[in-house]
Amino acid sequence: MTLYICKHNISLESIPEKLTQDDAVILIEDGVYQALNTVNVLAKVYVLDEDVQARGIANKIPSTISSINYSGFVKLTEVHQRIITL
Amino acid sequence: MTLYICKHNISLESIPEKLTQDDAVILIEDGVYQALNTVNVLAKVYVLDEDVQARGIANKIPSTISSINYSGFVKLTEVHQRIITL
Amino acid sequence: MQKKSFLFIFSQAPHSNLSAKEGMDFAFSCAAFEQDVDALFIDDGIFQLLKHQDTKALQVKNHSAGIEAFSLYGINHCYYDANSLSIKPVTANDLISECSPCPEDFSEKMSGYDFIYHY
Amino acid sequence: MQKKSFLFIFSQAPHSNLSAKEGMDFAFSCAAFEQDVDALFIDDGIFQLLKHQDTKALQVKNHSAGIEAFSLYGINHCYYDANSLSIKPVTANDLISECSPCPEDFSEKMSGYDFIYHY
Amino acid sequence: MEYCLHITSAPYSEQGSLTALNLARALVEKGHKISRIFFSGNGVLNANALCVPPQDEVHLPQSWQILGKENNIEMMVCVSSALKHGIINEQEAKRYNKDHHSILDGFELTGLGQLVDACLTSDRVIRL
Amino acid sequence: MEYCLHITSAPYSEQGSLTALNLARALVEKGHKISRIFFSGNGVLNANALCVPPQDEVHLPQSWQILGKENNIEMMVCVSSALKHGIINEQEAKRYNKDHHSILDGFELTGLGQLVDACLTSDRVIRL
Repeated sequence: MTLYICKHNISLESIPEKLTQDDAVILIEDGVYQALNTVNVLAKVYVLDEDVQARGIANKIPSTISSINYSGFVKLTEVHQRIITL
Repeated sequence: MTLYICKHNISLESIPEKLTQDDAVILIEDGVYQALNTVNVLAKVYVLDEDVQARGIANKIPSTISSINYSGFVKLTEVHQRIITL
Repeated sequence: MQKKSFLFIFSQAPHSNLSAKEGMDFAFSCAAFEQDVDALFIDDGIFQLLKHQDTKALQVKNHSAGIEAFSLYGINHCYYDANSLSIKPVTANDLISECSPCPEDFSEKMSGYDFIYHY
Repeated sequence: MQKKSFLFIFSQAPHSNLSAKEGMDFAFSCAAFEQDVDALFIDDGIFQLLKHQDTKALQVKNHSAGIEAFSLYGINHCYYDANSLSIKPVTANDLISECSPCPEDFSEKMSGYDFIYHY
Repeated sequence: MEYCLHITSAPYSEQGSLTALNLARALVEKGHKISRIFFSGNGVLNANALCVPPQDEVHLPQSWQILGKENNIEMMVCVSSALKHGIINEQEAKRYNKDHHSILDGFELTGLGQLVDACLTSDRVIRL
Repeated sequence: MEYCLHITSAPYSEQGSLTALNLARALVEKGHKISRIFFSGNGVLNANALCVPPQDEVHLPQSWQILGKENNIEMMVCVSSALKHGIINEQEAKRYNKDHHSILDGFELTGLGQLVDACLTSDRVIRL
């Protein structure tokens, strides 16, 4: 039940933590570019829409990744007890 | 006749510039860790001793790489007309 | 005034830091002083060139938009590195029309610039 | 006071920036408040653990030296990632004796920490 | 729920501080309580009263100040980072013989213990 | 030879500013003339008069100030970066209704044109 905040363009497979299906990842800032690669993790993956718009990649986000705004970001922080910033 | 100042731990083979035998590279700051890898460039490669000492790798610098101090750094800037910081 | 040649190399993605903006401001100043100025985008700098960047919701200025005005500002060439592009999940069609791949022998030509700045 | 568990993960080389120093200061504070604190060094963070670092000529404080005093400060374990080490041009013999490779199932154990901070 | 935000990003040079501000506003809007915002490392520069950003850009230190005042948030700045980065209050200015000070009204210099405390007492701690 | 140094690294947070200071001292020792040091980007923070680093660490802004005075170096700070980062002089403080200012004596706010000029007139330009 962990929310990972990924703010850099780094592969989620390279982090030491093991993502499970109970976890979620929100890609923000330069992390949103990771949505353009095949993201092979068990966790549910979200992108922050404001950052996606700013970077001009809205039309490239795959349908498996949900685009959310700050209000959605807040919701994720409500339901995940542990929050880790990468 | 270019002096390259490399201050990050990045491979010299990954830069867009083409190093020739007339060029020199000085590895400083985190760039000194590159001296521990096989550096395959035509240019002459130096390391800044103060940064090598600070990082505890003095005994690992290969003999093909010359260790110099700030006075030697100045000399390199004298003989190379063009100086590029990486 | 003497005329020197400058190449600005951009290797970072837009909006998350000011590095590219600083490099562009410097490049614009060089061009304003009638110097020969070119730009080259490599690695994550490729993302600076994407179309459709809209920073309104983010409430920051869109510095990447300045690239489309490079020639207006007197910057001669806006190149990107085709190798960098090939390993990014975007294609040449996604890039603004103001840029072009750098000539094949460009890494050799780079020795001709008086100044090269990495941003 | 309640007791929580903290893991601090260090992934950057020493001396070129303050990131690791900031993480260590935070870790020391947690330990001073009698929390359960462990540290893990990965990627270029491995270089923090090298012996013989001498910053006198550089005129900066040697923050890496603080790692040798981790247990004095009340930090329980000082782990490094063996995979990271294996692709660096240094060996376990080059590292200070105060650290040890993390347990094999550590990536699963990490879910047990209340807080994980990346520095 | 009760939140603590931990800001380690410099304003303008990095995006993290703006992200955190937007998130903080969304948290307040959703009725959450932000009890404390702790600035450390380069994040202490968010408390700089002397920043003059271009008029068409977000004024980050001022925005933090307003957010803090309107929502009764403890705005805490790590004192050791702050001194190093030149973010000082009147008292520190006197102690170190400086004619000027730079910390924005409403921000308090304090130790890292307050961040540890927030980790123990908040429902959520978010670092940006 | 005549040198210009171009400093884009923040003091303390990054090592580049200390490297540049050591190099500058070695240049002077070898009899070279440093005509101008130009601070831009995060480098403008080197001109912050309010920094109070720990006593056993190099005081970077003060060291730059002394080096500049002793060797008659033009110490120039990019004004647009400086305003954004809160490095302002008395005049700018007045203009923007700030009670305090932060720029160290001996440093001058100026435009990027002075950096271009240095590129055209110096024998060597080194960026750190």
